[in-house]
Amino acid sequence: MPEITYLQAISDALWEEMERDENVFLLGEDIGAYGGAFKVTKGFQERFGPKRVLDMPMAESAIVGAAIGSALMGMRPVAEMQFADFISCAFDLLVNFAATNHYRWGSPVPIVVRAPAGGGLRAGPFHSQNPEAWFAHVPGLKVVAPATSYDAKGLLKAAIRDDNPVIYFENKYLYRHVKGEVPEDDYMVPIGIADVKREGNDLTVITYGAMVQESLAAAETLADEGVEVEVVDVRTLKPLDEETILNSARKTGKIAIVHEAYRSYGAGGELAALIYEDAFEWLDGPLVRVTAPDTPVPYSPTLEDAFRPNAEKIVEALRDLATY
Amino acid sequence: MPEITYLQAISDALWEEMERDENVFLLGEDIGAYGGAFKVTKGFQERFGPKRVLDMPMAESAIVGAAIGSALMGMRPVAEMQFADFISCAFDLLVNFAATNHYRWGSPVPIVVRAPAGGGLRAGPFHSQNPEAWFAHVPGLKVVAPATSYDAKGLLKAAIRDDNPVIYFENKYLYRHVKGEVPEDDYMVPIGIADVKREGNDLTVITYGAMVQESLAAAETLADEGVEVEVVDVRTLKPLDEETILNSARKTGKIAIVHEAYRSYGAGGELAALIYEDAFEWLDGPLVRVTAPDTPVPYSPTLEDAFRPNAEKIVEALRDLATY
Amino acid sequence: MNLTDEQLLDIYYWMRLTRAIDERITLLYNQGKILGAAFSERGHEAISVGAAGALEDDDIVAPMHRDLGAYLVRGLPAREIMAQHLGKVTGTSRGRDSNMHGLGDLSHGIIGFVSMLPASLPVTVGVGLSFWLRDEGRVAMTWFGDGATSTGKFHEGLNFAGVFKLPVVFICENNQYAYSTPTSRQFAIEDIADRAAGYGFPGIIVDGNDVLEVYEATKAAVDRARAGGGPTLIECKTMRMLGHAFHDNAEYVPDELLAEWEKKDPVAQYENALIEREVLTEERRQEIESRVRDTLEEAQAFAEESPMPDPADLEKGVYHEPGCYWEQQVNSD
Amino acid sequence: MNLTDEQLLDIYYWMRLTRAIDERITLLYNQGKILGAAFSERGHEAISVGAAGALEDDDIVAPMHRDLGAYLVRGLPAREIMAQHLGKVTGTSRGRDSNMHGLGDLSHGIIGFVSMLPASLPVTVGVGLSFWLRDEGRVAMTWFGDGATSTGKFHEGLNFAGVFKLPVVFICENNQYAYSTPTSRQFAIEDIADRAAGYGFPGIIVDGNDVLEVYEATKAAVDRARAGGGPTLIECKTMRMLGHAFHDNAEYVPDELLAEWEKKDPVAQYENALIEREVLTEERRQEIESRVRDTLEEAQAFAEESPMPDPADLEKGVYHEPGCYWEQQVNSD
Ligand SMILES: Cc1ncc(C[n+]2csc(CCOP(=O)(O)OP(=O)(O)O)c2C)c(N)n1
Ligand SMILES: Cc1ncc(C[n+]2csc(CCOP(=O)(O)OP(=O)(O)O)c2C)c(N)n1
Ligand SMILES: [Mg+2]
Ligand SMILES: [Mg+2]
Repeated sequence: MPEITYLQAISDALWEEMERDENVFLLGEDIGAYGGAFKVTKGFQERFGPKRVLDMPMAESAIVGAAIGSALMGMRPVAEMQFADFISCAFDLLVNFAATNHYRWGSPVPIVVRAPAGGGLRAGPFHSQNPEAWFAHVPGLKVVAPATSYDAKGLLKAAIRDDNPVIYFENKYLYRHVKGEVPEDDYMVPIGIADVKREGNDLTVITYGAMVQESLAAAETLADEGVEVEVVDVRTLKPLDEETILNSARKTGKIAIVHEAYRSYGAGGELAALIYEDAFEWLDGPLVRVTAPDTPVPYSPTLEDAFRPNAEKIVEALRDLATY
Repeated sequence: MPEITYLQAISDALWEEMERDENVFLLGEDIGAYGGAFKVTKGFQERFGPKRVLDMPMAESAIVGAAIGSALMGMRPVAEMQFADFISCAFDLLVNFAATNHYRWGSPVPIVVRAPAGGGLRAGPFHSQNPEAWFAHVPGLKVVAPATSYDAKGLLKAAIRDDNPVIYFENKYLYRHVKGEVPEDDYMVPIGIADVKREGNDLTVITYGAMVQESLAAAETLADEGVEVEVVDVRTLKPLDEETILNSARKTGKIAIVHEAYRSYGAGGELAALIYEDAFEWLDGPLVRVTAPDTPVPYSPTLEDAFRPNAEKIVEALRDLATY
Repeated sequence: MNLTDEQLLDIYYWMRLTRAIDERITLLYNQGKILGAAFSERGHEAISVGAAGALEDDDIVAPMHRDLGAYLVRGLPAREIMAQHLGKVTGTSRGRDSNMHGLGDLSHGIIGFVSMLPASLPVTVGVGLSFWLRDEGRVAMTWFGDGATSTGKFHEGLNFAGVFKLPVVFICENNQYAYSTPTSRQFAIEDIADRAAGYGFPGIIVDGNDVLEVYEATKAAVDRARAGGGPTLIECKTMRMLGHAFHDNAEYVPDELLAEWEKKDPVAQYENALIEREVLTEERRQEIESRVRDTLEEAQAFAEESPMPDPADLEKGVYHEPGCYWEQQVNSD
Repeated sequence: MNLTDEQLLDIYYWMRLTRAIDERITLLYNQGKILGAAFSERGHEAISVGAAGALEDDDIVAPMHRDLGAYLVRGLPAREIMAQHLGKVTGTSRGRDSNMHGLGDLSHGIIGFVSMLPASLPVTVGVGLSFWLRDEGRVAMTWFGDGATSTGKFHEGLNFAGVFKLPVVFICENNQYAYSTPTSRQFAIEDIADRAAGYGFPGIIVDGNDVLEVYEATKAAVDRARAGGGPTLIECKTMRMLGHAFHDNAEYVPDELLAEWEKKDPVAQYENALIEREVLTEERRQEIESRVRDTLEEAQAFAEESPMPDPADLEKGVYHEPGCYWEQQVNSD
């Protein structure tokens, strides 16, 4: 299997889906001739023409509205937010229109909104956010956040073929920092299925997105110290694969939850509640969360490094938990 | 002390704050001559004139933008969303501008956004939502959700005098269903302090907003059955009064979390995580959550009654927990 | 004007049916049979019927909360609308959404309404986009109020439709109030139609109480859109004759204003015109009236006899998947 | 035109200083000293300097990411801006925000910039609202690009300002591109100024490369706003001379277009005009140039010597309370 970057995996998924289904089209800002702010769609307009790779006015509600309307007509739009941060400008149509439509009158809204999220790139408070928790709280939306090239490609394909609105959080730090093997054949990673990225009997780390890599690195360190850490990559925040998470929690009894988003009322809360509800009798220690603190994402390297969780901080937390 | 409705308490707080400080002014849709969709500001324009009770165009981003700008100039705007549901239309300015401004360059943004939330009134998917979790996740915002006339008045006064942006979730069902004693003198309920609304040694219910009344009713029923339930009214979701919550959790060891909002990734998750982290050794049973399910708020009475948590459903859950 | 007499009478039928159902909804609300809120479109019949009437079957509409007539003209059964108001499982949204919200049914080319005004507008533009992308020769139409023109969605939608010259017709129902707010507090101009110039397409003004004028203007805009000429904004001047919703007695509206507009009642005006032109005979009038009554009574009876939704279905159909709640509904239709 | 020679030379100084700092920022970026993204305002100097120059000290501005000149004219020290670019604790935002974002300081009447374009616009309207409410005779001004005019915030802000006749001046910097998107993909009209008619106030077009034209037009708008005449939209036609941000080499911009606009360089043009009018002598030019150099070098040295923020301060100052992080900063100034 060829090794490709996370970015390439996303790009390939889009390309192959557009080849497969002429209803799939892309819309967003600067995605055409320019190929997108991160060059995910470079070369697409040459191949698929300007009508399937639409450069839009700078208006996120118009973009999401256009996606919803065309999806109702049977198309499969994939909308790009230039940065996940700007999804706040299309918030209303996503949470009120796209999310509720099927429940209210039965017409599916098969849209995918690609949201390049995450920090570590010195991009400051407005180009580094991780807003997945907002959307995971909304019935009717699906929310995914892949961590590897394999999952990025497979989940994007699944999202495009899903009949429901999917918010696809792709992590910008992973774009070029992660490479991985990807099958040459068409495949999908089913939405709603978590993945145990590393097995271990002593501790469980539950995580997703950019923090999967950091957690795996931390697990390596702990392995050297004789502690076997299981790393569960949630992959899909909504719907959540409760079984895989609970199985691991019951196996190790000691849980750390790791995410890049702000701590309070982040996705970690739901994961904690699930375990506290349904794996209580198996628990051997208190929950540990490793997350960003409750501050905007700061720009300066000294601040951002202190802000962003990483392998080192995870190691520290896991060591404490191991000795509990 | 006079007994007044929850709605009257809100109205009185606004009135008294406007009398106290000429920088306080109100802006929103139909709040002037009409007195607001719920008549909270009835008579205000006669007393304070059209410049302090501003009828705005139907444009929530303009309303919040106006609040932010005037707050930066030292005013104390209180913006009304006609329904909390429409706050999604002003989402970006709240989470990106108002929330981050002080952290980024030091100027406080003392705005209050009143958001009439909650269901039980057959108002359907777009006039019944409880979107507090979105905002509680955002560093820089404060989020309150009073349950009684006393707290409604005291928290609104505190919110108006706070130097930070405060989202004030007032529950529409409580408007006319709740009455309570309120001091005649000026008083505030400090933001960030929870309140034990009922003491008990057997179980703890942690809740806020409309579910406080339902939880207290449930606690009555359980008391008849010999189970003493402590009811902790969080009152402020952000910042959270961790100490009061943890004290109660440590005392009873058996926790139920109750809220009217959708279950997944709701505020209950953060409360659960907090307890699982910091009260783990005191826990005597699994977490129980009583919340709305993960569906839009349905209109029809049969559906909405099934959807919305109430005393009966809480009783059932507490009985299970008591026998654990 | 090249409508046949039968077409003119058809329009009359829809106007009458709309008015009759609207009045019945008013009555049911006053009897306490409709929970929550509900809206009257009294005075807007010419706009909803006239504009919807200018479309072909495979065009798409996204009406708002005062467009009962548009839903009816598009073929949404009166019984479903009535059942919807009573929260019954036989309502279009199966009791999940209320009154004029969520009356969506693509088999009639209708997109259901969402409260956040005007959420339907950018979505309708998206529908138009799909028609343009596929070169289908279809047209998308949406309705919205004077208040809705103050929102960002209005602007983003019209601007984008202009840039791509999409086949969309925008019907603005300027009824002089948004809830209690008069247009003078909503915009600093006289005519919303003037804004179209800022988006690069025509904006026109019509008498919103004259169904034939609405029809003609819309038909021209629809034809132009279908031919690739791009969008049109049509401002229909009218007056909201009752409160914002039934709970609102609209004290803030001057009596004289209502009296003045009462004289221009769109249904009565049209009836008189048809009588004058001798298109509407007393016989035809009675025949139409009895069809209207039959439909109305049947709709109400159906709605009242229909069951409430089963609470066991509460959590079904949030997501679409094969065999889901809504697929079962469609199959059982 | 009633500017004195000294005023004209002042404007020249700001133009030169803006250009010099902008070029230095470009250099520092290319040397890898600026992390993340950064923006050049090359070609926009006449707009940022000319418009800001038309205000009084107690007026308020909310510039955007290409308005270095406006920040400088308002008195924000060059050293703070330079330190901001290097992420230093001495930057305006204390290392918390980046490049032209978050350069807010109310002691200079400046509101810090937020990425979500044009977030500053409705906020500036709110500032204007407070001036109107308190009848203060002050004016609020904000700048935004051609791309920003497609957003809902543009519309909601202008509409509301129009309804209340607020003392706000809107400066649109039409530099023909929004990132890679040409204006033809952004709106279906020629001139954004035309949209003002839809909001009930004047819209005018100026040559955005002519600082005196920008100044004059803005001054007139500011005077009108101050006198209670309401808002003005000023569209400044110009060209973005470099990429969107430094990482963008702007291949999508035709070379001829750049060549054409290079001839209209606002700084060179103004310099030549002043020389021709014999306001700018060679002596004065050199004197100004040396002031510019001194400021620039001092700013860079200050920035480079300044420390990075202390990570221990990471969580401080999210909320305002007595004695908080930011109050300490202000007191230590
Ligand atoms: C975004 C948004 N804000 C507020 C409301 C509450 N609201 C419902 S209808 C209405 C007035 C609408 O006026 P208009 O658009 O003129 O339509 P009309 O009801 O007059 O037909 C308001 C303010 C809403 N539905 N959506
Ligand atoms: C709401 C929003 N969407 C997308 C972006 C990403 N973005 C940053 S600048 C820019 C182009 C802005 O163009 P314009 O308004 O013309 O200003 P210019 O950069 O040309 O001066 C875009 C798309 C943004 N900042 N805000
Ligand atoms: Mg109206
Ligand atoms: Mg531009």
